[in-house]
Amino acid sequence: MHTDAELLAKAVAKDEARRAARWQLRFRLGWAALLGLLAAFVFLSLNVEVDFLTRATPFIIEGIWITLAVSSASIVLATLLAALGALGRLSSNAVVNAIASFYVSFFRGTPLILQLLVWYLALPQVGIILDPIFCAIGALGMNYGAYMTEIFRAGIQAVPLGQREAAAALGMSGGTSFRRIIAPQAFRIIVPAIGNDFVAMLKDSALASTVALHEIVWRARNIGQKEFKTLQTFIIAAMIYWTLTIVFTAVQNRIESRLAAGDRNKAVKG
Amino acid sequence: MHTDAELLAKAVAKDEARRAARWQLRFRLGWAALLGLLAAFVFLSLNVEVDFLTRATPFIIEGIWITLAVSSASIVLATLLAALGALGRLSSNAVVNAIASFYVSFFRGTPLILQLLVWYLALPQVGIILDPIFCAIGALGMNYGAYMTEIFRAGIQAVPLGQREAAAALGMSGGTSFRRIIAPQAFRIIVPAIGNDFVAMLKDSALASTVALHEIVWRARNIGQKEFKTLQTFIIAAMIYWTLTIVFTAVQNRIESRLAAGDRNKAVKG
Amino acid sequence: MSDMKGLSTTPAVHALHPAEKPGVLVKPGAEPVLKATNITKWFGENHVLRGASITVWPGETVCILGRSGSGKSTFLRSMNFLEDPTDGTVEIDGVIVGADPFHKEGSERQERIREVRMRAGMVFQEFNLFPHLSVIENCVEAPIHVKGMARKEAEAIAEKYLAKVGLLEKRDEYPSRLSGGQRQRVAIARALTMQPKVLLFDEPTSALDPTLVGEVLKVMADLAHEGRTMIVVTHEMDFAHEAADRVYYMDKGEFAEVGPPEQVIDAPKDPRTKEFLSRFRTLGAKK
Amino acid sequence: MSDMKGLSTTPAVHALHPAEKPGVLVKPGAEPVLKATNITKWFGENHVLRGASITVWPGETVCILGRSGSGKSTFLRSMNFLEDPTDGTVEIDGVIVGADPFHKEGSERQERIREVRMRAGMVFQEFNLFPHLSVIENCVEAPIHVKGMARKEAEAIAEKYLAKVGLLEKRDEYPSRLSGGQRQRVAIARALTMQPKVLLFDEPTSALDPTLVGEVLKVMADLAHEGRTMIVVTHEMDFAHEAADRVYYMDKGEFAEVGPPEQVIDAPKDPRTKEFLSRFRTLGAKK
Amino acid sequence: GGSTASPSASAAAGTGCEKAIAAGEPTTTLLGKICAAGVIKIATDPAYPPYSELNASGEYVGFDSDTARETAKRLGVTVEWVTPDWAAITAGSWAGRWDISIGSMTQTEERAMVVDFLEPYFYEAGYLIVPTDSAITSVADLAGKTICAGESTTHATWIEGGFATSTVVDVFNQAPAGAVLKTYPTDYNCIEAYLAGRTDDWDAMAQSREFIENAIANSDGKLKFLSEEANFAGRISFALDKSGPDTASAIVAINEIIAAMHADGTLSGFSMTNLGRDVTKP
Ligand SMILES: Nc1ncnc2c1ncn2[C@@H]1O[C@H](COP(=O)(O)OP(=O)(O)OP(=O)(O)O)[C@@H](O)[C@H]1O
Ligand SMILES: Nc1ncnc2c1ncn2[C@@H]1O[C@H](COP(=O)(O)OP(=O)(O)OP(=O)(O)O)[C@@H](O)[C@H]1O
Ligand SMILES: [Mg+2]
Ligand SMILES: [Mg+2]
Repeated sequence: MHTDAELLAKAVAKDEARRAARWQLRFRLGWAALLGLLAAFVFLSLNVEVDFLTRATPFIIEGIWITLAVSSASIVLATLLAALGALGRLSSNAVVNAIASFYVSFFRGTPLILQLLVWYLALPQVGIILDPIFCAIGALGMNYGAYMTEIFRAGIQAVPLGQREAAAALGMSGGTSFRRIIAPQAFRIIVPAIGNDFVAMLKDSALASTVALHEIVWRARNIGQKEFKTLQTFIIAAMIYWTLTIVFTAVQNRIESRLAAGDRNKAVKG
Repeated sequence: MHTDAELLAKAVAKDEARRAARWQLRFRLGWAALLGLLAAFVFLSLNVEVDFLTRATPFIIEGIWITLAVSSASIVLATLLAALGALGRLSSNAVVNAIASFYVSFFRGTPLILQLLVWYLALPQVGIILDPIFCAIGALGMNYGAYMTEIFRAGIQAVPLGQREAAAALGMSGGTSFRRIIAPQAFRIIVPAIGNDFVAMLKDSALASTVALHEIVWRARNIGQKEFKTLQTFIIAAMIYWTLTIVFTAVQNRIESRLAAGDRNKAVKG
Repeated sequence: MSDMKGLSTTPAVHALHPAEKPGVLVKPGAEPVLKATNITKWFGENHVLRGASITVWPGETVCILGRSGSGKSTFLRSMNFLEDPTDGTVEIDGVIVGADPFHKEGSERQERIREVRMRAGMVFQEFNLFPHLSVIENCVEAPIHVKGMARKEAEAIAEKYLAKVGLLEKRDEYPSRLSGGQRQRVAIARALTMQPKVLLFDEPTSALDPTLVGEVLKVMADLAHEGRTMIVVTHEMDFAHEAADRVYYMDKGEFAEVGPPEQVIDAPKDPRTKEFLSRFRTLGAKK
Repeated sequence: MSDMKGLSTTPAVHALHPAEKPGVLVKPGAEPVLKATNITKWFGENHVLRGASITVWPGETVCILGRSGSGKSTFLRSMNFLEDPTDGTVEIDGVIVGADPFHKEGSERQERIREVRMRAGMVFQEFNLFPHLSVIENCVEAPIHVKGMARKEAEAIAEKYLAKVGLLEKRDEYPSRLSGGQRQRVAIARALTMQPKVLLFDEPTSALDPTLVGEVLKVMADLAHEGRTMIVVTHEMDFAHEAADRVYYMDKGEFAEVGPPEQVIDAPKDPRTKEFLSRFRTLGAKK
Repeated sequence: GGSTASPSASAAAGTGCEKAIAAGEPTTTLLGKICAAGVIKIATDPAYPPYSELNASGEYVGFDSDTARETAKRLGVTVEWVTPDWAAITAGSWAGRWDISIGSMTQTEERAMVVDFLEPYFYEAGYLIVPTDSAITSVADLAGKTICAGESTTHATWIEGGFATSTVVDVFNQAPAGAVLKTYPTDYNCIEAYLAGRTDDWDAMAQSREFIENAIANSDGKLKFLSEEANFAGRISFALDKSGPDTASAIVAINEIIAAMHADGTLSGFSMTNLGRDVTKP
């Protein structure tokens, strides 16, 4: 038997669920309509040539592997550099701090394309000759590392002072406290930023076409240009990037929610 | 007459000041040394031709005005779009929310260069022919607007719930509460992000060179290419961007600290 | 939605609790200014309020006691619909708003909720002053932008109440430069500037440094003594004892005991109230 | 730096306050376990501690009272050098560390500070549990990574103290799923697991919901009664009264009055103590 | 040539490298380096048909590509293609990223300060393309009008009135008086902008005959040659990096191969197959 109150609660819950479902439906229909509009714009006004696209698409899609390889390696490098950079920026040693600050300022302050050309063409003149793919990874990694340094620093500083004090009060040295208490907490703050940067990097890795890496944009340009159809091939490229972005954003969300679940961090009032 | 304790305090303060000054000095010397190293690398290994540079530099520098004009107009547009976008993303209306969400997904998910080409080459095919400078502003503004939408949304959500509740409890409507209570507080959270994005945009505005705007990179490329010296002219461009970045970062810091001072927000324990 | 018929809230008849009698300051024959009837709230599966009712006459101060999680805040926040109840009706100063769990009513109900809110000033545990506005601006914001009052008039009223809470000289200060006790007093002045019929307090001293609690309680006691109508959720037994006309003890979303403070606090009858008061006093307020 | 000679801290001789006498639980002839001498702290121009001294014998519980901003926290935090004093000396269990305002000493002093910290467990107002570690991990982190204890041994000790604070069954829970009172009890167990000579408490119940204060005070009272050495900064007069061997009243960075609780709390002599206690009681603890 | 078919080394009739090695070429020179590696890294533009193009099966085809392959064969080394952007090529100081550029590069005095040009392997003339409905009928009509070209191309230089004193470029027609140059990163962008509907973008565009023919073919009848008369003719050459290893012996050896390819009709043959006409004579 149910009390009246329980019946009401059930009815309300059901009504809420129905309302939420209707909202979701309307939201999805909205998206679908906009996608349709976009497709209509592309197909109707850009005189898209279907047979050309069927020729070009597989060629462009192959570039995904280079794009992914360069982006993955670069994000790893950037993460390592950002960790070092953040430690440097937080260091009480003036010279270490100056080096980190210079690194951040220089690599954030100058265009990525120049940095790439320096890796590709200037470094060899002092005897450092790297494969183009390593140039791309180096340039992207150093550049993003500089941006991420500030994010890492903010993440470390976002760990409440009380945590540091509790660690110190327990006799932990600065290093132990950082490794065991601060870094793991900062990490959770930082993960979303790393994910965002990876997604952004997918697109910035297109610059690697300058140094003859046959990634997505290189392929789109080269197959489109001959027939004056780069607009069409770039739209294919854009769709590829958009798909990659959506996929990796979903992966990122999954990772974040798993991290959160790992905490069993559902707060309880008390 | 001073007590012993006061003399000690004075001595400690003096010692601290001396220590801080020494730290600053070491920090600056570190920077200077790194700048020197960088200059040495550029001059010794890149066979820089000074007379070429004296010819090229003034030509490249003139591009600053277009860079600044495009970036300024774009950041204004992006800010407006981000405000609308954030409202849309926070809207309880499913369709409005879908539009905002689509906007963010599409413009974050595809490369800026493609978006620019759509403005420049695709819109004319439906009869909308815009000046290159407006294409650049439109593309940069829409693209950054999408990224900033998420920042604005986070900023609005970062205003404590208690503020909304206090406003509601006073009888304010949703609109009044947003305009008078939430928005001004969100604004302070958002300002640093707008500043960062403006600095990033300075560099991304270089993409406008593809649609023949004579900004810094266009000029560097054009004067360098003829003589196969773009590595050198790009280094000039990099120095200009670096300088602009440092200047605008300083301006941004000034604005932020003035905003903070405007609050007279020096917290007092209580 | 025909299957929900009979479940939804036909305005229940408001019934007085036997112990609900007008307090000593209430003018004889006065009608209640606030009547909350059968307030029920579900958070999902969680039955937080189980049909609690309250009656407050003009000039009364009533206190709500109860342990953490018993639903005191949810009940108080239902009075001005910061929390939308699943069932029940609230009437303040003649404005009646019923629960609307199926969202059948439209903007007209929203309007009535705003009318209720203008009649019910609220003071929060966390103060919730507007940090970007000075003290005086905090106070006049709503009178000007909600009531459409002239700035001059609003400032005059605000200054009167700032003087009452002893903070007129902080008129142009910003909240961040005030102590916790001062902030809460400004929050009280802000609520008063709207000239509400009822003041709702949700643990107004719980976020304060113990040494600052006194100054806020003093202001509240003054308000109570001068005949403001107030509902106060609090853990300050001494305040309840001294200032309340009536005390409500909430347990699991119901009022387990209602009566004058001398009875509910000093000689509780209900075993739940007894247990609460005994626990509460171990070491915490032993003397 | 010759101009600072004579200013710097030649370790001042530790002098007992006339009212500092070993408490009843102290073994006769026992030496003090903690001696803080002439602790002085400047924050810039702000003279926060003006040469405060304290002596604590093994097994004693002492309470520090005082109004907000008087320097209680700064003093307590100087005991384990979370705040580095401008002048003065701290000796805990034979380890002596003096102020070093001119940073003349090096890593050897840092080592001694860590020795002091291992001997002085601290419990903070805001708990400061490590949110990414479970309850048991919170407790064994320092024994393992600071003392180099084996995990097994550390867990055995931790479990003993978790049982003492009544939270053994929350062993594998994460802090975010505990109530405030439970968190603070875990924080106490964490401090105990390091087996310190002295426990330092900085307003351990101020951040708690009033209904949860009791459970923490109870644990603390138990610790006091079983002969733990404790220094407790608190506003809980009843706890101080019941558990303290000695009470110190701090005013503007100095101990204005020292003595047994019956004297300092019930019959204060110093006008500042008198005023504080009277203010503190208005409405707040009237009965 | 069938040199790869004859593994036996015969110094007199052998490949360029065999000869060089026989003559004791040190491995520090460009030629020595190439020969020692057995590989020549050739920079080319893979999207410039019919000169060079990466086809669907991943092969480089076109006049430049054929010429490059044949040159490598006669040197006795294998080809490694490098496809940098024009941005990387024009940065200067190739840093050994590629040994030689075989990518339809026209000799100019400015470029010659940075790279060593070899003897021309073909000659290219600049022409003008105009919209089919254009009122412009002669170069003179373009006075004060906008002419589009790729950034830093010889065509752009001609529009700006350059080459007046050049000894490597033959000017037949002076650029129209007061012509305004409009440039895009590549020549293709000029056509793309016009075909996209930006019909006011330019009044004429300057490029080579093959480029223009390709553009007209893709323009749906919207574009036409202004006239059959060339504006200027340039010498198209391989280029070597001056800042790299010593190029002197490479210049000699490769020039020898170019001369032989001219003489034995190889280049003419490549030209006829890829372009349908012979561009290898001045
Ligand atoms: N927004 C919400 N969503 C879900 N559950 C909630 C929400 N707000 C409150 N609750 C739950 O409702 C119950 C009553 O909460 P409420 O805050 O009203 O208690 P309270 O008596 O005010 O307690 P306290 O003394 O701690 O303030 C609790 O179990 C709480 O977890
Ligand atoms: N890090 C700091 N920098 C500057 N001033 C400080 C700092 N910490 C404390 N103070 C100042 O020192 C004085 C004493 O502060 P302290 O926190 O020790 O007081 P307290 O007695 O613990 O007060 P409460 O009861 O509020 O905790 C105050 O004036 C405070 O503003
Ligand atoms: Mg509550
Ligand atoms: Mg304190």
